[in-house]
Amino acid sequence: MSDARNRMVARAAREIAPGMVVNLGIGLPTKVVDHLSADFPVCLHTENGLSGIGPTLPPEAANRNLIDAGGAYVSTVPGSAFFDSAVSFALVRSGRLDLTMLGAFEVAETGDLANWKIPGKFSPGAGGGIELAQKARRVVVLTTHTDRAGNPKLKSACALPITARACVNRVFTDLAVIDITPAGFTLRELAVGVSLAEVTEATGAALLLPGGEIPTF
Amino acid sequence: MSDARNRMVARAAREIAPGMVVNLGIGLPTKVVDHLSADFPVCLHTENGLSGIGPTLPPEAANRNLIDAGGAYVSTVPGSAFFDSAVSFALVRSGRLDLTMLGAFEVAETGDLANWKIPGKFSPGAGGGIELAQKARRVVVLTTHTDRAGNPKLKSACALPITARACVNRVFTDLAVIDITPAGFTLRELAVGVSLAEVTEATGAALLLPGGEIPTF
Amino acid sequence: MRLPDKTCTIEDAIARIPEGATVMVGGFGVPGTPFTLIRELVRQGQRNLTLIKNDANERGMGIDHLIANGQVARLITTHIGLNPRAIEMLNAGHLAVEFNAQGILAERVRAGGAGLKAIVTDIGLATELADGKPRIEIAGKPALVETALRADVALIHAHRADVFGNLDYVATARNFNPLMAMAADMVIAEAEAVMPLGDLAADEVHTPGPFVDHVVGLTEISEEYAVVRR
Amino acid sequence: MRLPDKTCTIEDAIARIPEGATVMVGGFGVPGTPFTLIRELVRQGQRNLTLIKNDANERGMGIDHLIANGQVARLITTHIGLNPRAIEMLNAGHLAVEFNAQGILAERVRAGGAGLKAIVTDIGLATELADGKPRIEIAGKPALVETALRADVALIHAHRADVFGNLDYVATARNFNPLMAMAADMVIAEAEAVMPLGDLAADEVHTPGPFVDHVVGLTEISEEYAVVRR
Repeated sequence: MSDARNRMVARAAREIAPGMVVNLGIGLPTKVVDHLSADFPVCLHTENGLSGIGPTLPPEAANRNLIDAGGAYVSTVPGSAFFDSAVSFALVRSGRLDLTMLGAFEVAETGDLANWKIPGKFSPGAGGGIELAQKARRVVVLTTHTDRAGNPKLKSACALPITARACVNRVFTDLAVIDITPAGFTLRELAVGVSLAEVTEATGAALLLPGGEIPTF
Repeated sequence: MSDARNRMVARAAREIAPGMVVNLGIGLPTKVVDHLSADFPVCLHTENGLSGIGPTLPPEAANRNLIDAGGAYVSTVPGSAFFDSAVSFALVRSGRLDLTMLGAFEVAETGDLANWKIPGKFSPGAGGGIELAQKARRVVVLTTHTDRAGNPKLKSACALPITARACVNRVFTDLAVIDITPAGFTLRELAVGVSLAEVTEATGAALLLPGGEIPTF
Repeated sequence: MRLPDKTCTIEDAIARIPEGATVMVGGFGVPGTPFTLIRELVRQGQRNLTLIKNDANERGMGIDHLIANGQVARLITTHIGLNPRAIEMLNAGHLAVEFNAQGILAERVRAGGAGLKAIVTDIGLATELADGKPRIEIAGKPALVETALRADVALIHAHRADVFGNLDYVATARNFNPLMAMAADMVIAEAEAVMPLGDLAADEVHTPGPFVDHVVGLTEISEEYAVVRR
Repeated sequence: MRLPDKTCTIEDAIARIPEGATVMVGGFGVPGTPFTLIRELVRQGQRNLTLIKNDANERGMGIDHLIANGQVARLITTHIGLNPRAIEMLNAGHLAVEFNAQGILAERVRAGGAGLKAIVTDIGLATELADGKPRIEIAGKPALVETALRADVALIHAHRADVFGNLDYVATARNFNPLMAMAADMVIAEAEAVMPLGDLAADEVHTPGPFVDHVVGLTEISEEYAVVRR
């Protein structure tokens, strides 16, 4: 992982408050677990039926019956519980999930999220993404600021099919930390060595600047 | 229990075919269990969360956490399972209950059942009765043929609030075994020593007689 | 990562219940009724409560204490036949009672716990319990829309709890407890034994800890749990 | 009273599945997928099946064998991203696929198992998954009516079974299995171990025996269960 991505993930990890129940989506969000200390009080949830995820295991130590929703071989911690898929999403939909960290194709300044379908190219189904985006108490996105072609992923409106409307609270990118506020994208932090002009340029919608100095991460 | 009632209960017990899942309602139906042998293959269900009810226990042998829906202290058998109230009625509503035996205030010739409410006199709530009556694959009623005042409980229509419509398949009384058929009440068997005239007199609707001799029980 | 500790004194847990709260109470008859939590709620005296419970216990037991103490404005239930006081108060207009078919009460609570808005069922269509409920057609047949139930607080009786709030239940004391333990904004569980993390096997947990807010260990078992000799 | 024995050969169990059947298949990825029952269904070759499964497994594993063998007309699922063959066949119009939000698929199956007609939810309201689904208002807000799913047959993978069909599951191999084990007219469970009555503790059963029709003991664990080294 590049330094910039690693910094983004490390910064996102600080988003987790003690005592939270947290679901880490497939991809970059999964890496957040490496930045949590062994005695940090948190409960990690995976939608295939486990509360209390422990460290990821190499194949030689893996349990063939114990994976996370991304298919990685994981472990338990003291106090873990297994449950069925209905109970797992009951937890998500009924407000017991304090935070989810998701990937994104596009985030709109309204908080709309598109992360499940690129018509004609990528249509594997939404899996559990819609419910995580729509029902976690706080939804944060981890994503590169632009796609591989350099196009902004933060836009005034999503062009791709929506996962959920007005769901994203905050976006962590390799360039910045940006909140979705009633007024739109609001810059909160800049990555070390990234200029305000760079972020503004890479963002496909207006970027509001709060008063005062902008912290770095 | 009177001889006549005991005969009725013994006859009703023969309604249980090997391999059935059966729910025995509160009151007379509960007594059916005394007529099942230890090696008869059957699964008794109680709606408060147990499949595989064993014999009723006296207080000195009772487990404070193990009752049936009527509050009797019961036991388990090898292979019993406990479950919550949602799973228990899932079993009832999804067609896994082969047979239920219920009490009745009134049974109509259409198979309508009234057994939960006497307006102004008895309104404790329906408990699990509606779902048992509406969803068991086969519903049989155990009841005295007439009420304490001598009025028929088998009628052309129920006057009391309905538990479920067109649900009863067969009625066992102290006088007779009567099926509900598309044509109405149809006499199948007579209690020993009971005359046809007696049953006809005690029944509040037309009683059809099939051809041939009527067996006794 | 370690799982947080949710143990709490009974006084502190019950003090979080406000006047006018909607409170789910586990139990079917005696088994699974959180007698000790109920006694503390009687002692603290919060009034104007809406209770959701399968039954009204018996006179002198469980939620009957709350009813007798005038703390209950409304009861959502399935059957109150074993509590003559509740029936008298219902008949006298001093207690509002909403009756449900038992399995439908279970599903409405579960739907609340599962974050659903309602369930659709044909149960009770022919009965007076259907009066006033919205009807829709499913596959051309009429059905009732039964809305989900949630509560401000759920009072749960568990066999064992670990300090994170993973719970198990024993025998027919399970009944409505696991459903209600998912369906309230604040879930308080009393447990006959409180274990360290790891002492409940992950495959044998009945209520996963993330649903539970406060764990109260019982130092003695209420005498209301004694086997009744009728 | 004793509980009846439901053990059965795999050939006899699978032979009860007719052409054109709707078949629920447990599992989320590898864990909980009934690989051995699926292999027998491939061998017997019933065609025109509608499958209901969380995912399409991976190429060369699980229900991919049924898809490759041309036995599957339709798939009701949540995510097929790990099976390129399924995606190709979907794009080529050779496999009809109905996508659901994952928890809504779980609830639709559970509703079928619970004898409900439908559930009502706000999940997916803003998405194309809502297209064509009936809407109703609950408390003044729009919601979708998601109909219950039932199947002719459910294929279940259990950790242990007793001869009456009480089942338990291990770790994340539980997933959709207990839900599907309630939602089919005929439930066939393969189990890694089949125990005598009484060897599964009544409090620790995950699927009660009355829901299960046939129990097939596995004599060996499918190599498809081996840990994948990516």
